[in-house]
Amino acid sequence: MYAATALLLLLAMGMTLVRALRGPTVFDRILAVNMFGTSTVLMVSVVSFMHHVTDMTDIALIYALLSFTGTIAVLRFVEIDHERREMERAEQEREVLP
Amino acid sequence: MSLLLDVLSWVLLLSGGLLSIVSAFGVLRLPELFQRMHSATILDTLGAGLVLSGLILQAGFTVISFKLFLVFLLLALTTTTAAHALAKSALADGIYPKGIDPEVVRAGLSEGLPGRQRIATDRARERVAPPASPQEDPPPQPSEEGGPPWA
Amino acid sequence: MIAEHAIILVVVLPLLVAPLCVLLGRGTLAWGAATLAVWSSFGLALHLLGRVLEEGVLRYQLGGWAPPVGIEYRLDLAGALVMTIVTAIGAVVLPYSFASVRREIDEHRHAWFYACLLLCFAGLLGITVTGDAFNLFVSLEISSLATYVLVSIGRDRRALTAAFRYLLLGTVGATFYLIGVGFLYQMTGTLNMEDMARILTEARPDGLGPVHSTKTVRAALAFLTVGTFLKIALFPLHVWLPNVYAYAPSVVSAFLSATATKVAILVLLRVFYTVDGKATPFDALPIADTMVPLAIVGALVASFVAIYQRDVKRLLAYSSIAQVGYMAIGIGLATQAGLAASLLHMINHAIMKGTLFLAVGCIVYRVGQTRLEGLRGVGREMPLTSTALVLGGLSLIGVPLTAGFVSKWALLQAVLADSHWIVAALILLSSLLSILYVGQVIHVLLLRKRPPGAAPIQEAPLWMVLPTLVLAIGNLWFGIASDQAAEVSRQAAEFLIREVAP
Amino acid sequence: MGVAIDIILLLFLLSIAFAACVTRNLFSAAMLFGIFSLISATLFVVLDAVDVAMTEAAVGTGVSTILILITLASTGYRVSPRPAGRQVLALAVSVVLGATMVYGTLDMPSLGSPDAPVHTHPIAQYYTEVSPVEMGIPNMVTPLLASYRGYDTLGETAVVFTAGIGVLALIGRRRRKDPLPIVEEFREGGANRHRVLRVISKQLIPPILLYACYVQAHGDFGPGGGFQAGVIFASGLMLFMLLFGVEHARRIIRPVVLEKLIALGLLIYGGVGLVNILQGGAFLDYRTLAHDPQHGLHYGILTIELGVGITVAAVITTIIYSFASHLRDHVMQRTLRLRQGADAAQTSPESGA
Repeated sequence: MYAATALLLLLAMGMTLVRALRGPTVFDRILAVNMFGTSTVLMVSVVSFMHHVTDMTDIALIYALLSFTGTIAVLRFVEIDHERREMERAEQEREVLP
Repeated sequence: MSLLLDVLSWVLLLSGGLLSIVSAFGVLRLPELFQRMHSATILDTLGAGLVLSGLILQAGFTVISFKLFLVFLLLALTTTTAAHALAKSALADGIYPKGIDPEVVRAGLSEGLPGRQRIATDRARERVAPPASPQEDPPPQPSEEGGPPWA
Repeated sequence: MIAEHAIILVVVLPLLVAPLCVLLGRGTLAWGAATLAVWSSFGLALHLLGRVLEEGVLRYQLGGWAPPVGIEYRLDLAGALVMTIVTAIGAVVLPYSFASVRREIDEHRHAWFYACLLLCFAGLLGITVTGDAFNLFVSLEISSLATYVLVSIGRDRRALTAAFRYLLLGTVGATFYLIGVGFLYQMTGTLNMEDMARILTEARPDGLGPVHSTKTVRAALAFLTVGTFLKIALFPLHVWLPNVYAYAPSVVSAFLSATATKVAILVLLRVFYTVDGKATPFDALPIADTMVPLAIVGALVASFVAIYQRDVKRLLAYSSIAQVGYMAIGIGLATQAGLAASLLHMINHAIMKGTLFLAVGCIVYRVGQTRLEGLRGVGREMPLTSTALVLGGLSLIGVPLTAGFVSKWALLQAVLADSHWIVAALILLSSLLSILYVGQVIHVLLLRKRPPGAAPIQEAPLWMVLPTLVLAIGNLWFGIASDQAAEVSRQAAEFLIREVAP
Repeated sequence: MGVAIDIILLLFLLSIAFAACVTRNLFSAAMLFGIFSLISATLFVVLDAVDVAMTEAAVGTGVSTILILITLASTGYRVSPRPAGRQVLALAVSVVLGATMVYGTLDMPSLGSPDAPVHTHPIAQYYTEVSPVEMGIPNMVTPLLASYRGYDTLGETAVVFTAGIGVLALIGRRRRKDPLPIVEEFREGGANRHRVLRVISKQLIPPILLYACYVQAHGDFGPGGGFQAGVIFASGLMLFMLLFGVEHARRIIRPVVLEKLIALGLLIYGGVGLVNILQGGAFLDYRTLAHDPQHGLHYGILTIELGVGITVAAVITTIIYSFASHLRDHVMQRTLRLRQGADAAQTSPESGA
């Protein structure tokens, strides 16, 4: 039963992966990575029951904590990049104008 | 009793797995970002909840169950918050849901917020070009309240 | 107690004084602590060398766990020899560094600089003394990482790109080494070098000949060899070296050129002899057939390129590549005489390159640059420095009565004993080329006149000149009283080779 | 079934690696690395390498992605195409490398084979059978890392230490005599536009730090130990930095303190070894620390894990602080320049007239 669930999750991970590869916008990728993180957490928990090594729930916990940090970081840097592009555009405008 | 629990947990696990497929399929096939986000939340909350509660039933009343519950709690908190931030960033970046007038979204975005917390682009524009410029033929200025022309 | 634990203290003292330097925070205090640590390491190393000569291989069980369960420190004569070179160079360089570092590195970075210097030092020593293949990798990482920092810590922006390139190639080299060790571990189940060597000659469990004839072990050897070649800077894997030596701070150039490649050569010897000795790697892989031609081509090309360098430090860097070529020839011959000549050249090259880079550092201290045009006539106004420079240069060429002559002569003899006439001729040719590039430097420094109106120059401060002169006199000493060094390197080579013969 | 999962995961890895090589957008490459690490950690879990999986989880998902992103934010996201000749050379080198590795695996014992030398060598039995009795520690990995091969771990801690010092030496910010004028918008840094995010995520920081302490102390019984704990602790501080800005984070734990902590951790580790020597044992022989050797081992392992944890946490925090401060200064200077440019553009016609 665990194996069946694991396979279903793997299939879901595969589809998410395709979305992460295809984009098209940065936000699609972030969404896909975030969702991939969630499925990994589930996958790790399921596999830990499958192998009867229940220590691994610790790893699932770490993932749940840290993949969130990763997502926020990505969002922050998307914003920074956005502002940077705006600034570059402004610089160019200024060079054209005078 | 134990058989009942087993069957119940299997049902939960499998339905969780199936939901994850549905959710991933949506993320893969739906046409635009906000619809995909909607689909992704299915896994983030319901799918994760089902799978984890299936596992909790298997583990019984142990530390493992507590940890799994923590995982669920964290996922429920973080994924939703992340989704909120993601949507907000996407809107600020100029990506709008289909079939909705951008003007409406923009008005909604900048209306509800105090001046200091307006969205990224407004601020970036202001920062670059300070408002009061007494020049002839100034560059297209964003007006304070109405929002800048989106490039 | 100190005698009992000397073999570990020699490495751990500098390793632990490094964080102490950071805690002290002030440049002068850090310098003092570093100097004390390095000098005590030097003392311990001399003590250890004496004991190895008397008692043979020294062993130490880290954590009290008997190998192969735990890590073993195992010091043979070759290791003790390289350890003495490294600590001696360190002991000379540190007094020198006080003034030089103040001139070349921003003040708030001094404590970090000394910490990294100590880490590099400790890492290099760890390589010489370890008997564990993975522990060797760890030490290699410590020294490499510290080296990247040391190279880029100065004010020269070009050093950053040089260090980055070195970082990439050095990491590739270290990774190759790690892959090789991983493969060997797969086939032997142990990381202890002696244990590996023993298992490699055993029959495989499936009854298909000895373990060392498997494809896995061969691939492992190939990875280990190529990875180490990168660290040695053997032609054509030398591309990282010239810029690193040219743009690093003077102290760092001197220390690295005199120690880092030597230790890397020791790694190669460990791979060839200690780990895989009984399996005779020279039969399993075409090592000799590739190494000697590569080395001799490298020596020629590097000497040739050195002639055209307009920057003294770059010139010396290319000469280092050529000299590494000589050492590689000796190893590639796979004879005891060749190996002994390589080890001897290792000692002598450390001394002469140390002298030269320290002398150039003195010039940098006063003149602030290393381009040949800017150095016209500078030597006349810095008599002591230029004496050292000339001595080092003569030794580099291999003029009789200098250290360089002794080892080159030994190498030629070893080559001729195997009747490789062409190789011998090419070595001579490369030495002729070295006359050209050394002559060029001496010509510019001493025979040309200072441009009119140039500001007068003083001799470098005493604490920089003195260490330089000590090394310069070392060139003469090892050239005249050469028997002792030759004897030690002969014994070391004999020991390594004897490990091969069961 | 396990094999099927292995193969699917490996296929994922392969496709991601390929995509990361092909893409011209470094930002998406960075995100792909994030997924790559997620998958490889899952693979470690499937292979039962719990401690490795934990390390990968702690480092790969958070810290390394963020470092790459900060770097990209201060350099730019696009790569220019390389000349074709170089690409051919790189391809040739990779092919030869791959071929050698495949050649090397031909004679290797198959995965998990009980006849493999790794399992038949006496030390394998020692580690699996004698060690739990000798040490009294259920998690087999911890005594291996912390005691049998504790010297390697000391070396690795020194490597981490070197990395921290290196970053400080190269981009560590000097205390300026004339600090940059602060642009008003940057005074409150971090995710100040995301109020919901701030309020919710703030609640997560204490649990993360607490969990790091749990992992630190729990290494004897489950996966974990100083290294993982250090990374998790640093990730908690990093979350704070992302939410409230690097300047605020620097006021919470000052960089000078971090610098000293980096050194302190390594000194604690090495100090244990020196104490062992003073008590008449070999370097890092913890059995000398107490009358009962097993107690000594426990004390020793706990202490050195603490040292590792302190150094790792301090180094990672230092690295991220330095990178983030660098980025912040970069952006601020750029904004200032832009403003000065705007002022100049305003004043220049007047001066001309």
